[in-house]
Amino acid sequence: MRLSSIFAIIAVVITGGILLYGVSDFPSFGDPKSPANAAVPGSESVSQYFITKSYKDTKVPNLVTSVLADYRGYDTMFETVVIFAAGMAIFAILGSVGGESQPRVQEEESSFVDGDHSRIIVGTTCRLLVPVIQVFALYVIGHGHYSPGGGFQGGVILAASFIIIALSSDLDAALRRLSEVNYLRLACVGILIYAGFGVLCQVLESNFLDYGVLQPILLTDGPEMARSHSMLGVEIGVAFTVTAIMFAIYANLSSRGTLRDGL
Amino acid sequence: MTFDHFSIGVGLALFVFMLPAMWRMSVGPTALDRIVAVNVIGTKTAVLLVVIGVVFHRVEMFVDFALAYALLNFTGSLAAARFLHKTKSSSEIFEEEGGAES
Amino acid sequence: MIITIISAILILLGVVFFFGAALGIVRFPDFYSRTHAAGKGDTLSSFLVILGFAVYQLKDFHSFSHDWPILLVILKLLAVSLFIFMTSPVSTHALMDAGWEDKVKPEIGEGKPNHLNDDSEKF
Amino acid sequence: MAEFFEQTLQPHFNFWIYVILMMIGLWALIAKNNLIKKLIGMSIFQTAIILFYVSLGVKEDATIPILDPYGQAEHAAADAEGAETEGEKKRDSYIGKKSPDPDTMANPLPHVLMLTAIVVGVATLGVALSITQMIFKEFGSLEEDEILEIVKGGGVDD
Amino acid sequence: MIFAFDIIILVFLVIAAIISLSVKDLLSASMIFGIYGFLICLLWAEMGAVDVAFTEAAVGAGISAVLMVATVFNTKRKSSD
Repeated sequence: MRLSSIFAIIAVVITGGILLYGVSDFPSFGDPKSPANAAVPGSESVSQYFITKSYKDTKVPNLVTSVLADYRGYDTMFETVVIFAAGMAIFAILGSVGGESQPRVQEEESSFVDGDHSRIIVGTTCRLLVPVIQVFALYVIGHGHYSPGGGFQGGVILAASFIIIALSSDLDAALRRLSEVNYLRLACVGILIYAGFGVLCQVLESNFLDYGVLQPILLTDGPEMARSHSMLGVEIGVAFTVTAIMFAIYANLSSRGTLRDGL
Repeated sequence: MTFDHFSIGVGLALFVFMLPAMWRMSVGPTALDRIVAVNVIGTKTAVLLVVIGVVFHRVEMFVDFALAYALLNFTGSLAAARFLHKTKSSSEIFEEEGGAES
Repeated sequence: MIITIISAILILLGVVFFFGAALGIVRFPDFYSRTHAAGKGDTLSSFLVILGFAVYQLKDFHSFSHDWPILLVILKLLAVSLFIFMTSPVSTHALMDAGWEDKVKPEIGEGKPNHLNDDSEKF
Repeated sequence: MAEFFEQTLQPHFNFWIYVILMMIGLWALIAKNNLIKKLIGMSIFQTAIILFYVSLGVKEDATIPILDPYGQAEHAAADAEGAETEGEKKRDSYIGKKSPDPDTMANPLPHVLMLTAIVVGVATLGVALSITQMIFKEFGSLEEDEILEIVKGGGVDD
Repeated sequence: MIFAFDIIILVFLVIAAIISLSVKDLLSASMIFGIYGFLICLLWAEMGAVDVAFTEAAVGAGISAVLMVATVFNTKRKSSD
C-alpha cells in the first residue's frame, strides 16, 4: 500500500467521523416540522409560501417548475449560462471551433452490407425509435407545467436522441442533422431567449424577469396566465441550450475534438 | 391487506431479484457479463418506477419517466457494444501483461 | 374487486418470470446463455407486471366523460411495456454480437457438436 | 429492538449512508491512481451532497410537489370512506378551490436547487473528461504516478 | 417516502459505488456507474422528488455513461487499481 493511500484513509476517516458526529444533532429524517420545512415562530417559511401561494400566483400545478422558472428565474438563467460556459470550455480545450470551414461532403446514407445482421437490427430499431424519443422530448418540454419535466429534462432527452443516431450509424449522420454551426447557434439562441424575456420585462418598466407585465403582449387574461406562458418560453430557451451543449459535448469527446470517426 | 401493501411487496421482490444481477456485476467474469447485468437492472428500474407511482397513488406522474427509461435504457448498452466492436478484443488487452480481468 | 384479482394474478405471474430470469443470470454457465435469460425473461416479466398495474387503473373507471385521464395513463403504461419490448432485446442482441466480436468463448458440454468454438465459421 | 429501530435507526440512517458515500467519494478522489476513477469518485461525492439537500425536504407520508389536477388521490380516499355521491364528482374543479396543506406535500425548494445542479454536474463532468483526454494526448497515460514521474523528469520531450 | 424501499436502495447504492471503484476495467466501471445512476433515480422517486428523479433518469440513462465510454474509447481501457 502506498503512503498516500494511508494518509487518504486517515483524512477520510477524520472527515467522516466529524460528519457522523454532527449528524446526530440533525432533525430526524422525514420530519415535517424540521426547520427547513416548517415556519420558524414569528416568520413565514419561504417553502410554505411556495406550496400554498404558488398556484394562485402563477396558475402552474407543478410547483417545481413555477419556483424554477419564476421565483428563482435569475438563478436558473445563470445555471444555463454555466452549461453554456462548460460547452465553450470543451471547445477551447479540445480545439474544434472553426477547425473546418468548408461544408461537409454530403455522403449517401450508409447502406447495409449483406449479412451484417447487427447493423440491420440495431439501425432499423433506432430509426423507429428516434422520432418517438424526439416527440417525447418535446412533450416533456411543453407539458412541464402539469407533470414532471421541463427544459432541462426535455433538452437532455432531445440530445440523447441525436446521440442514439450517432451510435447507431456514425457521428457524421448525427452531424448532418445538427451540424457544428447549428448547435453553436442553437446554444446562443437559447440563452438569448431567456435573457430576452427578462429584458422585455425591463422595457415594460418592471423588474428583470417579472413576467406579470407581459400580459398586454401575450394577450392573456390576467397576469397569472402571462407568468405561466412566459415560463413556457423560458423553458424552451433552456431546452435549446441544453440540447445543443449536451450533443456538442458528446460529439467532441467521442472524436477527440475532430468531429470525425467518433465512437 | 390492501393493494398498497401488495405493491410494496412486489417492489421488495423486485429488489431481491436485483441482487443476483448485482452479484453477477461484481464477479464478472468478463466485461460483457457486467453490461448484461446493467441492462437487467435498468429494465427492473423502469418497472419499479411504476410500482412507486402506484404506491404514491400518482401513476400519471411517474409513468413519464418510466417511459424515459424504457426509451433511453439501451443507449449505454449500444455504446458499450460499439466500443467492443471498434477496439481490439478484451482478452488481448487484459492478458498481454499477465493481469487478470477483475 | 375482480379487476384487483386479475391484476394481482398478472403481477404475480410477472414476478415469477422475474425470478426465473434472476436465477438464469446466476446459474447459466457462459455469457451467451446469460444474455438469453436477461433478454427474454426480463422483457416478458416487465410486460406482465406493467400490464397488471395498467389493469388495476381501471378500478376507478366509471364513466368516460369524467375518467378519460385514466385511459391516458393506461395508454402510457402500455407504451412503456411496448418500448421495453423494442429496446431490451435489441440491446441484448447488440451485446451478444459484440461478445462474438470480442471472442468470448461459448461453453459447450461434452459430446455435443462443437462448431461454435470454430472461429473460421461465423453463422 | 423496535425501540432501537424507531429511536436510532430510522431518524438518522439516511444521513449515515450519505456520509459513508461521501467518504467513499473522497477516498477515491485522494487515493485512486487512475484519473477516470477519480472522476467517478467526484461524481459519487457530488451525488452524496445532492442527496443530503433533497432529503432535507422530505416529509413523512407526503405526496409529490405537483398539485393534483383531477383530485385522484382525494377521490380514492373518499371512495374508501364510501361518502362519494355522483354529484360531488367534479375532478376538474379541485385545484384552486383550496390551498394545499404544506405538511402533506414535499418541500419543492431543495428539488429546484438540486435539479439544475445535476445538469450542471454532467456538463462539468464533460469538461473534466475532455481535460483527461488532453492529458492522455500529452503524457500517454492516465495513471497519476506515471504522469508525476514524467513531470518531475522535465516534462514531455517533443 | 417509502421506508422499506429507502433502506434497500441505500445499501445497494453503497455496494454499487464500491464495485464501480474496484473493477480494473474502465469500461465496466463506467457501465456500473450507470447502475449507480439508476439507483439514485429510484431513491429520488421514492422520496417524492419527481423532477429531480426525471432529470437523473434522462441524464443517467442517456448521457453520463455514454460520455464516460467515449472517453475510455479515446484513452486507455486498463486501469492499475
